[in-house]
Amino acid sequence: MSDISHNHHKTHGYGVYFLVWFALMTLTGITVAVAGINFGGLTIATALIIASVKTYLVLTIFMHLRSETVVFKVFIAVAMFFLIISFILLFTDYSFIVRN
Amino acid sequence: MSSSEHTVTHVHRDDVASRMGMWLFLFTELLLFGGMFILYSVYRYNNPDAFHLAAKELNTIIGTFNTAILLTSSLTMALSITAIQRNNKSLSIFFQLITVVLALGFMVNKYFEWGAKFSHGIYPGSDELLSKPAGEILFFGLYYVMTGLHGLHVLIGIGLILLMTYYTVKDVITHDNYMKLESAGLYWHLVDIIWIFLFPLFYLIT
Amino acid sequence: MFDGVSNFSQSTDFTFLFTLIVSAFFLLLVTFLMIYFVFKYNKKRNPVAKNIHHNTALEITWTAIPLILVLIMFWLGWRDYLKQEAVPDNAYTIDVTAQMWLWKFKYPNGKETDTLYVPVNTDVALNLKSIDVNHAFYVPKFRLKKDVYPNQNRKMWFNSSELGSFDIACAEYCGLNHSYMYNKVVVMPKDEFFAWVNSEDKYPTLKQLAEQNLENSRN
Amino acid sequence: MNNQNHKEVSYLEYQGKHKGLLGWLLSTDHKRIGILYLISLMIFLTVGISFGLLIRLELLSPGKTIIDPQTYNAIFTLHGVIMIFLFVIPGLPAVFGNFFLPILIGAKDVAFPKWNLTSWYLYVIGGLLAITAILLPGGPADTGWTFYIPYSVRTSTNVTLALFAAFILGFSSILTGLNFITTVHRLRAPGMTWFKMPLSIWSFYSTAWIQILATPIIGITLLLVAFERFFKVGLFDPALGGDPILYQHLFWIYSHPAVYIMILPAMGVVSEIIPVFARRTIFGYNFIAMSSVAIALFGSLVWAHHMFTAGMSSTSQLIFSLLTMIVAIPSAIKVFNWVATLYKGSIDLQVPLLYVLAFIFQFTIGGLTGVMQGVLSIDIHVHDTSFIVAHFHYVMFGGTGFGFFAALHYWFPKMFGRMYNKKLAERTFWGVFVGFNVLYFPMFIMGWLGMPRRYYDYLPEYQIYHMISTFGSWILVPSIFLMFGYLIYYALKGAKVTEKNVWGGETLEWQIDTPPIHENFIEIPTVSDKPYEYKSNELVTQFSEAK
Repeated sequence: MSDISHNHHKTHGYGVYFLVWFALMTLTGITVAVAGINFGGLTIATALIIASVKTYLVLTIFMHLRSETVVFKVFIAVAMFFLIISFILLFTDYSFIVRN
Repeated sequence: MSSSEHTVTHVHRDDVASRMGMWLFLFTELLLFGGMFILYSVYRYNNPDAFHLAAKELNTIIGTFNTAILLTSSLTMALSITAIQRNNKSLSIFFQLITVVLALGFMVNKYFEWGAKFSHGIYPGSDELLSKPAGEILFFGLYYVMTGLHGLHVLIGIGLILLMTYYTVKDVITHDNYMKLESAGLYWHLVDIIWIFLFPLFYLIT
Repeated sequence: MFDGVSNFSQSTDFTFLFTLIVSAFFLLLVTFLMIYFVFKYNKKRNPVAKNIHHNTALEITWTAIPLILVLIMFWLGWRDYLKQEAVPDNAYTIDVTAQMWLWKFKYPNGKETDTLYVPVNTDVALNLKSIDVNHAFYVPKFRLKKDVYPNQNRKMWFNSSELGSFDIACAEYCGLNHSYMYNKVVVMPKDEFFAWVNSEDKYPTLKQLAEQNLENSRN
Repeated sequence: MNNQNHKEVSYLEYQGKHKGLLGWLLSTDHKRIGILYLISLMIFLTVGISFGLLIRLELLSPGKTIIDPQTYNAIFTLHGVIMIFLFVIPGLPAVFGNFFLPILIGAKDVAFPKWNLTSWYLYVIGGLLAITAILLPGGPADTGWTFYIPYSVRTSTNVTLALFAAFILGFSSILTGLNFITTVHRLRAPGMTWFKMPLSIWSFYSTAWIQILATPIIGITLLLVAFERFFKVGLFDPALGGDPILYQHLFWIYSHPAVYIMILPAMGVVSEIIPVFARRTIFGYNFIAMSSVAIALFGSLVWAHHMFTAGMSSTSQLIFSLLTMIVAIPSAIKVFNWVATLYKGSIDLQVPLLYVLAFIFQFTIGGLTGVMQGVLSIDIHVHDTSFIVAHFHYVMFGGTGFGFFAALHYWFPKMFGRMYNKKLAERTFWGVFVGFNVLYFPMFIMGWLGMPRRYYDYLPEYQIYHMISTFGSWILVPSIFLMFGYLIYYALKGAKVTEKNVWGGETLEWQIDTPPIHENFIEIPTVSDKPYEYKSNELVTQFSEAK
């Protein structure tokens, strides 16, 4: 066990972080700009897709998920699965009924 | 069986375990807010028009500004870890302090934002708010609870990062033992991710 | 045990009987095998154990058979449920209001009572509403139950084929006198019911019903 | 320091940085924390049982028997809160998981010993808060343990305190969960691959995932109820536009998986005990292991079967009823495999096995009646009646409770280095078993006849069942207290046991000293074989001993 304890996993240089930061800021700009235009039902979808892309960047680069082992990725998949399935199952109720 | 030393009192330091524990903890945070997002989605689904109207009352400029602040603080947090890995202690401390300053800036903005709403009589349980349609009561209820809970996390984050700065000064956190700083960083980025979703859901859906 | 009196009770009782028989079979099987093995393979009688690791065919069998059985059970329940949800359009509709800790019933012509009177062999629909906390409208003999919420409407229906008076209970905990939120549903002959509901009388005279009840108690 | 036998001082006598009582209260040793949990758990359990006994006494006859309705409502709420949050949820993982999980996988401690201790303190604080609510003006909460909105917002009792208690207990549970997951991932002994882990580890591991993923949702939900009471946020209160059904959804998104937090560890214990006393390998290791995972997975997807009468959409009724049926299958697989493990064994009917057999019998009843309630039309009739009360007591008490007692009797000699009087234990078992069934079985019958639950008073036609039930409690409760009494007595005064392997088990805890030394192993063992590989009744040393 002791052999693997001191592992320094790879992290990124300053430049990569600045690049990611720049991407995040740009995406924020896009999402604000786009919010003004009315896509109808797609407005929310656009906002959430952009937010997901930003989250992906933060997770993989800032949070170093890219250099973690597969176990961590499976963990995140499990947590996300639990959350998403809760949403889906909950909406099997709310999508098909109006209670008031 | 490789090691032949007798009774070791302390289990070896295991950074992977620490990170794993931290990630698992982050899942609980994620699901805590997940529960709130579930609430939001249901109520928004049921009251699209009221949410639309209510969201117009929030200040998009402050919201955008705060998003930028929080994203930048995430950057400085990440930089401080790289700095300590490269054994650049003072640079790491500098980045940590910048993170704290940015976080404080976020909270100050939040204070003015909430304050403005309060002075207009819009806060949970106020007569002004209760006279509005149910959908708007729900929107502001969610707004206060979710941004409030997020703000609480920012405050905890500030305390945590300051503690890390102290550890860095005291050489508890060093270039080959920076797991504590990294955990604080993971926490801070999660707070950022939550905001990445809160921002469009409350400020942009107008 | 199977003395339901609404149009739903027979199928619900059948579903229950089916699941009960299946359950009893599995319970007895498991218990019998357990006791039998404990005696048969006791360490005195069987000092040397035999290691059996697994048997895939057996595992598949005891996964598949219960799976089929529970799917049948599911289907029975779902079939019953669909009938309960399909409220007939021409049903005689009564408004039910629940509050801590009593029920109020309002008939289409505005008459109000605190006991529910319904005509026999007629489709009756109930509009359920609460004015304070959650309650549940429960008539055990009808095998029917529906939660009642403030600011939300619920609907249920039934068709009782038997004269008599049956208990209504509140089945969702609602505070201090939850257990006293009892009342009766009285199933009356059609002509008597409509004569009463359209009359000035506050409560119906239950002559025929009383005879019916006497007969029931003699049986 | 070590003599030739490697004989080290046991964890009970070990002197660390702190001595005496502090040596316990500040200890990060997983075994000592396990004992701390055991003691505090038993105290809360005793309180919970006493409340249960009061409920049964009140229901002996219709009308007022001993207490008034307000007290009755508070007592069944406290009974629920204490039993759920302070006994069945933490029960097996916190006591036996803490004590034996590291040993069973060949580790010296859990991954985060300090957090482990923190988790115990949170547990105690949460427990005390829940109890404090009784003494404060306003009185204890009277909402039932489900805190359904809007009643929980309207009542003037100390609901908020109970909510905070549950919130804190949630944190305690989360810390235990993340500790176990990390421990299982990082600290397994060399050679112990996933499919060589003892089956209880699979259970604890699956449980830990539910603890991590579901607990936060109830945390936030309960917090919101508190906000609702303080600030009128309006998120659930129908008077302000909220949806009480949404509260129920969120509540059960956690609380249904919590049912599996309660039962899975007990299933693990059963899988552990049967092979030991049947002297043969477990039947269908992989199926039992995978069914634990399947239960954790499917158990998270069936929450709304608590709401079949609430007026959900038909689509929801369909999906949740169907999923509920499917979750029965992995449980059935487990039961069949356990029974099959007895086949051609060489069975030694000791007290732990008696409890396990009772577990299987009662869990089967609880499980099958659970399936009945998954059937829509049956649930509509029996929902919120004493049928449900009987069902979940058969699972929670007849299952988890008996699993807990089995684990106590099984691991007792290892934990304390002493043995109880087996004859006395056996006689007490029959009291517990008979008392339990007399107490709860009549509830099935009166539930089907239409006796609603949480009733202070009832119609005379149900009295006969209530009387039998109360008589049952007079057999059950004294038997349990007798058990606690003799366990405490023998833990302090029982005949000393120094033998490593009291029962002839093949898992790692039976290969180390009794009671275990401070860090369990002098040298971490290397595991080479699956657990429970009895070969012709001879013990197989499944790992290389320290030389």
